[in-house]
Amino acid sequence: MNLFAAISTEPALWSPEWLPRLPQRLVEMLLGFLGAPEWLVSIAGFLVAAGTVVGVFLGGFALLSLIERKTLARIQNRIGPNRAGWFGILQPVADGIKMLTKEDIVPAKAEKFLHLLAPILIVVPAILALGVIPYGREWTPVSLELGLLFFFAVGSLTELSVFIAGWASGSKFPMLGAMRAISQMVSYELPLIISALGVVMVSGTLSLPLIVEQQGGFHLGFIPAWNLFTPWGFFAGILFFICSIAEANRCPFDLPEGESEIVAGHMTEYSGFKYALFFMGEYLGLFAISALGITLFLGGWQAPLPGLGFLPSWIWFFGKLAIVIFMFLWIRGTYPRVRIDQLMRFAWLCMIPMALLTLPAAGIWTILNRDGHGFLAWAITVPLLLIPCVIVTVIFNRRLASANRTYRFAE
Amino acid sequence: MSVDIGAALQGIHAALPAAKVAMRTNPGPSNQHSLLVGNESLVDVLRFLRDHLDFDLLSNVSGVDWPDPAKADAVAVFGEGEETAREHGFLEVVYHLYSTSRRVGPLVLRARSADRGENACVPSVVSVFRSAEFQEREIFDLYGVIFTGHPDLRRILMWDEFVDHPMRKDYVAPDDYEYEPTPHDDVLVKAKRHYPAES
Amino acid sequence: MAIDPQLAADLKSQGVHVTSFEQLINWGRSSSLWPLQFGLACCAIEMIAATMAKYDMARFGAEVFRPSPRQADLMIVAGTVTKKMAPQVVRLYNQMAEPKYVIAMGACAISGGPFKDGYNVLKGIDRFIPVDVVIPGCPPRPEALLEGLMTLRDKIAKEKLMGKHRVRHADPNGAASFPVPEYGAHDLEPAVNRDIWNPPAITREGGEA
Amino acid sequence: MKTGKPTRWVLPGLGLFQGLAVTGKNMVQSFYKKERMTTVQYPEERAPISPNFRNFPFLVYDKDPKAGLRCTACSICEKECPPQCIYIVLDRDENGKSLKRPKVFDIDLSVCMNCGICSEVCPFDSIYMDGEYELSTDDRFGGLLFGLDRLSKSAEYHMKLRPEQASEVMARRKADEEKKAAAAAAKLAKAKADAEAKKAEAEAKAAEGKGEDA
Amino acid sequence: MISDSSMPYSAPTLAPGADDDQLLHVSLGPQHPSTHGVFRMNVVLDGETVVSLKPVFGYLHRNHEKIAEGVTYLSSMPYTDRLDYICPLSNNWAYAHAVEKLAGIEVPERAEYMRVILAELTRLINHTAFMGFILGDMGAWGSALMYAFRERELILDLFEDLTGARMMANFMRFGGCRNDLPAGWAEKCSVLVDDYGPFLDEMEKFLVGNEILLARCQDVGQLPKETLINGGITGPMLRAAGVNYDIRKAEPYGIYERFSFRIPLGDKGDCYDRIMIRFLEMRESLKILRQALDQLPEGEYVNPKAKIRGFKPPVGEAYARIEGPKGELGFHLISDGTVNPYRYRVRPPSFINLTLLEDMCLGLDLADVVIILGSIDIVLGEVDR
Repeated sequence: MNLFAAISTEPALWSPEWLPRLPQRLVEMLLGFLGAPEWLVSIAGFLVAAGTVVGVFLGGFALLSLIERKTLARIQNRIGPNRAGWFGILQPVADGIKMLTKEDIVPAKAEKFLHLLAPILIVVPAILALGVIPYGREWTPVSLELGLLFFFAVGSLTELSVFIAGWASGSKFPMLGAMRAISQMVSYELPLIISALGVVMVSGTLSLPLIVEQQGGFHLGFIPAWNLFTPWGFFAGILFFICSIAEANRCPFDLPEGESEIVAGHMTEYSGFKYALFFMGEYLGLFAISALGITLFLGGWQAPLPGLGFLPSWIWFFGKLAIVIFMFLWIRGTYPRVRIDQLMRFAWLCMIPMALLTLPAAGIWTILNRDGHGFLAWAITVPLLLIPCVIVTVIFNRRLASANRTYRFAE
Repeated sequence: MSVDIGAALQGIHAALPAAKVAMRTNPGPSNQHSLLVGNESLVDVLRFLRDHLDFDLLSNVSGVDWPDPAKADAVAVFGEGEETAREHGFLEVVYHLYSTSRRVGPLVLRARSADRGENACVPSVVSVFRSAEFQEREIFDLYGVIFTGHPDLRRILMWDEFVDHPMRKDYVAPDDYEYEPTPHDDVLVKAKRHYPAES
Repeated sequence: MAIDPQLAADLKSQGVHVTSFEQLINWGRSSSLWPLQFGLACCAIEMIAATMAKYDMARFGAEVFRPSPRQADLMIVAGTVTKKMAPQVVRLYNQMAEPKYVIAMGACAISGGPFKDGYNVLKGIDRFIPVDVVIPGCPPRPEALLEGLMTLRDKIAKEKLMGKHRVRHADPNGAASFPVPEYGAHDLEPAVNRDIWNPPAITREGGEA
Repeated sequence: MKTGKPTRWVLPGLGLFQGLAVTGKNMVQSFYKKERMTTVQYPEERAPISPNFRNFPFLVYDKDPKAGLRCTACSICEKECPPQCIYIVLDRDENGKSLKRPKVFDIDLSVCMNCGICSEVCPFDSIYMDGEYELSTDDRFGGLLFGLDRLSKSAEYHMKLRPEQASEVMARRKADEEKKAAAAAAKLAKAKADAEAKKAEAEAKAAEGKGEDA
Repeated sequence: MISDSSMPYSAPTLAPGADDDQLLHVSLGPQHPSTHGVFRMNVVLDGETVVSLKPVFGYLHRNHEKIAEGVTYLSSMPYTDRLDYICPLSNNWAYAHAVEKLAGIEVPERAEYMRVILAELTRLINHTAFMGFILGDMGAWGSALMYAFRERELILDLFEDLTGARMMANFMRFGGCRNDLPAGWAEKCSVLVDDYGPFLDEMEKFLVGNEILLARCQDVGQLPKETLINGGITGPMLRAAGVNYDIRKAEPYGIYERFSFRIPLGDKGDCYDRIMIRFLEMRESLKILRQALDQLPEGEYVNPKAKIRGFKPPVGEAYARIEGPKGELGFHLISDGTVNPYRYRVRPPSFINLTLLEDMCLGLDLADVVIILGSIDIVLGEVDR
């Protein structure tokens, strides 16, 4: 099993660092105590570890569905759900009960099997993807050597399931939504992966825990050595963030379900629990892509300032996750949606070239830094990356100038 | 600014001598007199007004139902002239024209169908003014005026299977006045029909 | 299934919350009424106003306006239902998944209201689909809509899901969809659904207007 | 897209950041600024509603709900009501003589359009618009047909609801009543005077007669 | 000058039978999130490009005209509220204006000022709500709409105080208004007018510079101005294309001559111009409001000679129009001397502004159709009546 990286050290059971893995350890110890064979112990361990992640993120999903409503409400000067339980904390429970007890309608024209398969397919990859993320120093549920590859491989399944959902519904609006989803996927997977490639080049590994480990330490004693704080990483991080919005189908790139145009897109014909699964899959996907972004660019579970290492590392991870997710919500509360052709043009003419440019920058950065030419690395990569910025700014401003309107006034 | 209707009439007569156009005085205080245009020259007159007198905005097209010519006489939109001696009712279409450049209006034009039955025809002016497109469809739908030459004369407000023309004065609405706690007049009559035991 | 209310109250006073399965489901349903994003006329503006900052229907968990009927629980018929629109409304209702509730908001949706004499106006949406709560007003204030929503919540909280007197949607024999009227030559065919529309006969003393 | 010469240079995405700033400001301020958190938590708190707010009509009575009803069943409101949602039956005694009060006064709230024309045309200060709006019900037939019992409300209620209007009406009615009373008193006085004059005349006549007799 | 050939009646649609199965026939509405009510469009899509678009009306046809011909003149007043239900007071004014023209009724000065104030407040409401709705059409999650309605509530509080209803005012009467301003109303209104400028600044910051909005709205849905005039388009849509035609200036009604204000004119007439013109119009409205509130005279609020009951205008006809927030709102009345109008016709701006919808949308995306429809700013109560 050389696929699994061997980075685990023997645990100290009482350490808060180990808290999330406590159930797994307990089960393993129990089975070991009972004299179960080793393969059974490790399989049970994996299952429990996966169960922990699923449990945490299902709880997170419930919480996020409430927090999203509350945050949007605050942005809009309202209060938001506050009647079900204290501060509306039971609102997700109520939603869940309602969804569970709601009738499941399968349209007559639908492909029955695929109609059922799609919502399952959207949740499973998201959970699988969540399994390879290092949440804490000692907490990587499934530590794969090729974790990043695995993530992208299962991550692209979501779009497939969106397409299945649209096609299986046998109706027009879902079909339009599905077509939009596919074209969006093709356009945004590319810059997403390319912008992540820089990290791979610098770290020299596809293992997510190792990528995080390499981002430890601080420059000048207080700037964290995260990939975000390098010239190429800053760029790649921003590109990654934009692409992840598109990957997670969030506003302003929520075209597959653009409700003002195509009703609810691929979800139009889903009701009851299947719809809840879509909902869940979307949020889990959001968690997964944000978690990956944190891992790649924001130093994963690394503390943001020196001297804060006494807190368990997974707290930092989830803190960062909260901030990133809040950005998603904030953006959702602010922007209108873009049009499909603009989305594509943006991806192919802006995102992909910029992402490609981060690769040589990352390469130069690595080589020069390895040879100890830190200053030179800055001096070369920064201009290299600024050139496209200047070009974009010039093009943008010229277009903006033509977009500027003057209005006459008649007395 | 109100329009100089006499000048418009003279202009039409000068340019289109064959056109049958007559003035109708409005008895009310609004001072909006109108021109009654013969159906055969309606489109030409409107085109002339648009192209040469700058009446470029056809603001409004109304349909009016006159089932009783005597009533029309009484209301006196019938003026002097040949049309007073009608025997049966007719449908009328009223056009309100404005000029956006000269800022005058409204110039009121009227056209009349021969009767309210099969010959309820008025030429369509869509070829001159696009703004008449939906309004003519509406008048067709609600009054049954057949606009000859309209490119897409279908019902617009009611559904396609509907056969009546509900804005006509003699239209009888379907009777579904079943639960009417506060009925009056014809509603009372209809409601009573549903409670025969009580009447 | 049922819990002795006295016992429940006693336990509650000691910090033990007892609830039956039925109550839990009803609580879930009543606390998470997602309306169909669907406005007909003037009342729709007040419905929008009720979801806006000043009234904030979201407090009751009812701000998630779903554009697709499949995911909606509540149909707020906000505005005049015309005869041309009625088949669509019934179709939308049929497309909604059970349990589904209907609020008739405003005079027009209840009875045709001020426009009831119109030839194209349906005299009340309850001629074709069952209405749970009616809110009079033309248009009702947003507060009135919230109050109607609470009336509906109370109604849902009292729903019986089992036994002889269970509600329509819990009854396997209960109708989930209703016949969609068709456009006729003069009126809708049929003009009313006799299965659900049974107005009381009005007897008047005097009878004069 | 054609391009032009920029007059001032901006960073791409500046407009987007401005948008974020506006929403962010609104979110932060919603925690401490009154005008950024306008929600009134309805069932517990209520936004102040103008005394002029009108919803559905009600009938005013003075003192006694039955005898004090100001309505005379004149049917003006019934005729003027645009959606025709008022139904009045005049009460008559056994001889068929009008008692000038309604026997039936129904308003169908499921039709009423809150226009207020009934209260505008009423010459007897009898019908006014109520501010009550919490009327939702699941009983569409019984719950929305308001008869006299639910429509009649006291003059004090009116006073509480719309102090300005009610006090003006009260003052006018009082003046009218005083006028009427004065007129009645005058009439009475006149009648008395007449009677006295007659009496005096009669007495004089009698005296005359007596005198004649004598 | 427009020649006939430059205006094909029906925009190019697909040839019948030609690769029809490649095309997607979609019916948007009548229940659709962005049709602003119960409007329906039968759209034929090639991919996502519109090749044909036929509007279907009538889902809110509630027989306003027929009902009005059966009731008295006054009884139609509350029904006019329900035409364009976002701005009832403009409708009130248009109808009162038409009846006053029909019957030759004078309006006292104070009432004219009150009408101007109410109409301009209504314009503010309409245009503010428009900003929110069009952002919603573009897919924003309602923040703009919430801010718009936050301010709308403040204006509605004023309306409620004055007219007794939040929306359905039923306030204007033939020859004036129903009641006088309550004590302190003008001061409250004055405060609101002062506070509205900062709100508009905020909205402008929120929307106008937004690159997504620029990309979505610019060069979408423009038509030459001759076509627009010929199609009967009025209101902000026409002015966005650069036609200087505002009835407040072109044919001043009421007392608009007394105020100094300007008419903003656009150039291209695309959706972006339509949004901006409405922004600028709101600022001009604020100017009018400020002047009107400062000059508000004392006096009668209704012509004492005007009758409420038994009103019978003389025989005749009249067509009168005002510049409603959505365009030219006209009423055509024919009186036969009885208490009921013989013919009562509304010239609805929203309805006629839809005439050129198909021409604007052809060749664009489905997503653009939604924005174009939003930028026309229709209200179904008025479209179908």
